[in-house]
Amino acid sequence: MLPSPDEFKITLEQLLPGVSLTLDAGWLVVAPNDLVAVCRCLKENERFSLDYLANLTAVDYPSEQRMDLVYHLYSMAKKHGPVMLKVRLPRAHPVVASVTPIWRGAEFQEREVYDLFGVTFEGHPDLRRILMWEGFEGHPMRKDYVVEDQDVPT
Amino acid sequence: MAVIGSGVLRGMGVTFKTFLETYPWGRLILRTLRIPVTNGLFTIPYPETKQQHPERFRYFPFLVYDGTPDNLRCVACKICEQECPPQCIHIVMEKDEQGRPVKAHGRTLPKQFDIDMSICMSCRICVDVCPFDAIEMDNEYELSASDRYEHMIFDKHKLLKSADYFQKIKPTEAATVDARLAAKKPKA
Amino acid sequence: MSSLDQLFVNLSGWLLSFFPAGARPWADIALKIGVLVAIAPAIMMYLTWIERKIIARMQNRFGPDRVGIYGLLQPISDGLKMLIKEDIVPRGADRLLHLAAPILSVVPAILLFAVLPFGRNMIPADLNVGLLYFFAVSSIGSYAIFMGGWASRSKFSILGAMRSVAQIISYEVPAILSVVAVIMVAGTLSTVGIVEAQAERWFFFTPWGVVGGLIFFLSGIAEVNRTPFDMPEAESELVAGFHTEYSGMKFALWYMAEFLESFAVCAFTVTFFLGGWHAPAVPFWTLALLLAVIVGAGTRLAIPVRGAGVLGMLGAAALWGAQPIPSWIWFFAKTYVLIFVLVWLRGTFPRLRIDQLMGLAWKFLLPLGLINILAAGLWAWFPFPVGTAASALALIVSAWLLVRINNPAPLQPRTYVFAD
Amino acid sequence: MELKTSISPTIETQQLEVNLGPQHPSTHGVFRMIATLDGERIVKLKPVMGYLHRNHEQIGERATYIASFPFTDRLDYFCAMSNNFGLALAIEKLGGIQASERGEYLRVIMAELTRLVNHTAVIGFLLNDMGAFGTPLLYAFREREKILDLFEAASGSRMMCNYVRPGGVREDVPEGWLERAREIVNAFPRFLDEFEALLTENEIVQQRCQHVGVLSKELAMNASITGPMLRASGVNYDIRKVDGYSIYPRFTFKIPLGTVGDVYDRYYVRILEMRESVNILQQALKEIPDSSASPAISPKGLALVKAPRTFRPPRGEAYGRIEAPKGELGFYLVSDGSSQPYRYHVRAPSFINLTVLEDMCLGYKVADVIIILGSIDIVMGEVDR
Repeated sequence: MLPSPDEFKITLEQLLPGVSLTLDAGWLVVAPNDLVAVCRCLKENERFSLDYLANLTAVDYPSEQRMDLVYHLYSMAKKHGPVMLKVRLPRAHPVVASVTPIWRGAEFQEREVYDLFGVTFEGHPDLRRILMWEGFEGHPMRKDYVVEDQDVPT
Repeated sequence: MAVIGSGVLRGMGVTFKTFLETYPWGRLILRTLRIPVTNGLFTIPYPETKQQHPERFRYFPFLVYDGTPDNLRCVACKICEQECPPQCIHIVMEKDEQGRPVKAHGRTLPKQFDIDMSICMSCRICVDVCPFDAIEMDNEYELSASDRYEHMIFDKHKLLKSADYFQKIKPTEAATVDARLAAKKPKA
Repeated sequence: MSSLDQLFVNLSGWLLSFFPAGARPWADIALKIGVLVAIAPAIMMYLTWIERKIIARMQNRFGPDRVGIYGLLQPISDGLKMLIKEDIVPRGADRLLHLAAPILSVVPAILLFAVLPFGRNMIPADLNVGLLYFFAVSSIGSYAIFMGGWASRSKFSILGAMRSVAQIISYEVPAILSVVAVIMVAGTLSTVGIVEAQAERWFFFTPWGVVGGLIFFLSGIAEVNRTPFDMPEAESELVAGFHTEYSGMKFALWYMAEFLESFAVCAFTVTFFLGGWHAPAVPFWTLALLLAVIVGAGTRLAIPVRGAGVLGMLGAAALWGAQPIPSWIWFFAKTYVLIFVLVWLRGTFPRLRIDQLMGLAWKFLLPLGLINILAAGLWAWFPFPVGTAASALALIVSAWLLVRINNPAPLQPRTYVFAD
Repeated sequence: MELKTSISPTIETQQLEVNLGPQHPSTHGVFRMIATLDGERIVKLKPVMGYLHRNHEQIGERATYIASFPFTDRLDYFCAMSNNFGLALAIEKLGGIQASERGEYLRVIMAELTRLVNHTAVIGFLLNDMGAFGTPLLYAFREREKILDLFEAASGSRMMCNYVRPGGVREDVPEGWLERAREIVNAFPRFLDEFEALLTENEIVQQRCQHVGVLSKELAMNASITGPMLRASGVNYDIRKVDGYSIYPRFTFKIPLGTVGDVYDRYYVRILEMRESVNILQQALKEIPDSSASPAISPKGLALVKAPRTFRPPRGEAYGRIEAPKGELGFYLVSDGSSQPYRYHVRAPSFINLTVLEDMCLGYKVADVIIILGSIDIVMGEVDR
């Protein structure tokens, strides 16, 4: 069955020297620059074999000037439950490595996060806006994105 | 492996059976050949015969009044305006010059109660949250209008309908609402 | 021959008698052209009505019944709508070709009716090369389609036009081969001659006739771009194929051409294989008696229904015994049965992909057509029992072999695992 | 974007770039594919989406938990009931609400009826894309209408049901509804047999669908494909069995898996899934507790329906997911203690299933692209959110 989060933390830190993981209420918080290493290990490691990235999205915290990337990982082979990864990024200039080379399913979800939140993913095969049209500026899902109401008489 | 053409022919058999089923003489032939007749004509000529909607069919809301139109149940508490997901209800409470709410039949009442029917998606949340059972869902769906702004914004007078109209279109629902009101009556 | 059978022949004779002797042949031609050009749109309009009603009934719905009783005036209102519709020509289109294409597609469709034997000596132009004329005229249609597709300068139209030319050309070959067998047996190219040759035995009731008839009918459907071969105007992929950029009366002309040609295909299949205007070998009144017996014996039916049924059938038998059904009614009856089959196919099947379509024509129908000629030869050469058996055997073996060789998308049944 | 011109010794041909959509008769909504064709063969295919983007997630953040229920009907407008079910499960996980027994049964019945509604519509549209002039679609819609009448009788609207709530269902079903439901469910297998007689053995359908748009098992798992598409490639992953949410573990049903993973398998796995859903429905309709035994909605849920503002879930996050007819439909809710979600994200199956559209279409013809897209079964409301 699914090992507990702190078991993950211990095994991951053994397998990948120099990786720092913290636990936050069942979430594994990973530093941005060793995200790819952790994800690759989670996928290839025989005991975890988390080969299915169910959900990838971002949460915007303007008050703490940070933006969280949320990863829900499952295993289709072993059919065990969610492992939740979190990556904290600075809100001003959020950049992180893309996990599309590891899970192809992340391709569209990362493009959506780029489009709506403005997080740039290095190494993404085709990072373009997916929902908005090309000439659109701004990122609609950020908390501080306010569109002035057209038909309010100014 | 079945003969190459058999799948195609069986497919044609299904359509021919459906073709026969729609005609009375066709059904006669099928019955004599002991082929089960499942469903014949399914569509109805709309303006002549109208489809029978079940009782809970909901389209746009309406305000309920008991007896005379000015004795409406709504007290302009604006809970529905707050809870309406697409925010399409606009209420202004009846006030006198000094700004004090005017009471009729012991209750405050709305001076203006507009629902923009082109935005309302008849989701019935206003009916769920209304503590006074003042608003109910109608099942009148032939409401086409030529102009979006004048005709589609229903004002108070257009929305008001009597309680026995509500009794007529939705008997079981009206029964539960009346029971609840009766239970509340002695207290008020 | 009874008067009813020669009704139209006597009628035209009486009409021509008003003209002076010198102008009579010209009047005859003018009368025939007038009749054809009047009948063709009527046939087309009521074909659309028939198709919409039958397909509607196959889909549990009524079909048009608003305009006129049972929707009989619907085709007229459609025609009126087409007249009123604005005729849009795309900006980049080549205006002249865009106008010429639909006309060029309707003209051969009407010309085909010239050699069609509607009834006993009721044929507009009795050419002794009627069959050659039929194939020559029907191949002009592919020019018109490509001209239409090319002239509207839209990517979808070009794709549709290219597909249609490839399809029509590759389906003319099996059509001609299947008719070669008919020519060999009937010994003449004239359509009247072919119908006379089927006096005592329709070609369809011979082994090579069945296969030839099916090949001709399938190739005819493909040439007319109707389901399951309607690739050129595949709505789901190419929006509307070669006539995407047409509207108004021009689109109606495309529509008329398609329906007239599909009527012509059914009519010529009846002429070549189903005995033209011949009544079935079994006299019809015996069939009526047979029906009377069946209805009488029908135990499940209510007594009055059975009684009425039997009486009706007996009356019909007596009538038809004395006055046999006229030949042109037989021709139209058989043609409309085939049209029902055409519409039935359209109501049931999805369309074939373009390469499977081509594969079917070149790799299956063409060799089968050649072998069919051999089978017809065997049938004609050897006396009755041996000839028929030999040709039937040859055809069945070759058909099975062809299916085995072509091996269409390996059709072994699929296994599905049921996991818990 | 230069178009390679393949110069064969004899003819010089140029590739053709065609826009399939957004106004196109068979793209299941406003969806555009920029296809580069070499003759009829697809060389490159870029999907373009976003024409129906309403920023559903921001609307969810500015509304109470209950007010976003009618908007979930509009996500995948073919399966309103199972969308509501997904959001209800996520809110129950977030707010710790326990649904009533009868409410659970009613929700499972509605979800499985939605699966029938969705799969019939999908197969009907797939055949329509293949060129069948509406007949299979109208047979499918005839059966679908009977089930939609059931939804209308229970929830008040055929497609925009807004019926499931955290804790159960908004109102109990009217009396006589369960008998009618049993009747329709028992008559459904006969319709399926007739539908299969028309389609499964049909040589034209087999020729058009077999070995077209093959999706390998590894690519499907790696590209987070879920739903019938994944199972048609042979991966045994059905969230009803894996998570065992709601009361699905009480029912015995099988998961059909394909072997080749082409359009034909996706079509046939959906038909087998419909038979399994009928199986579940028959069991659920038999075991449903009487309304006197357990209410249709738990008291906590009822309070939430009556006064949505009073529901303030504790700070925290929850990711609820269900097996929607199209795949895994997930709702990710972040609560900051107020009555409105801080972050409301929908994991839409159609959106992610489109990732492999290009991989499946390369090398096939234009006619195949349309039916491959049809077999993926996307609904633009869910793709663009």
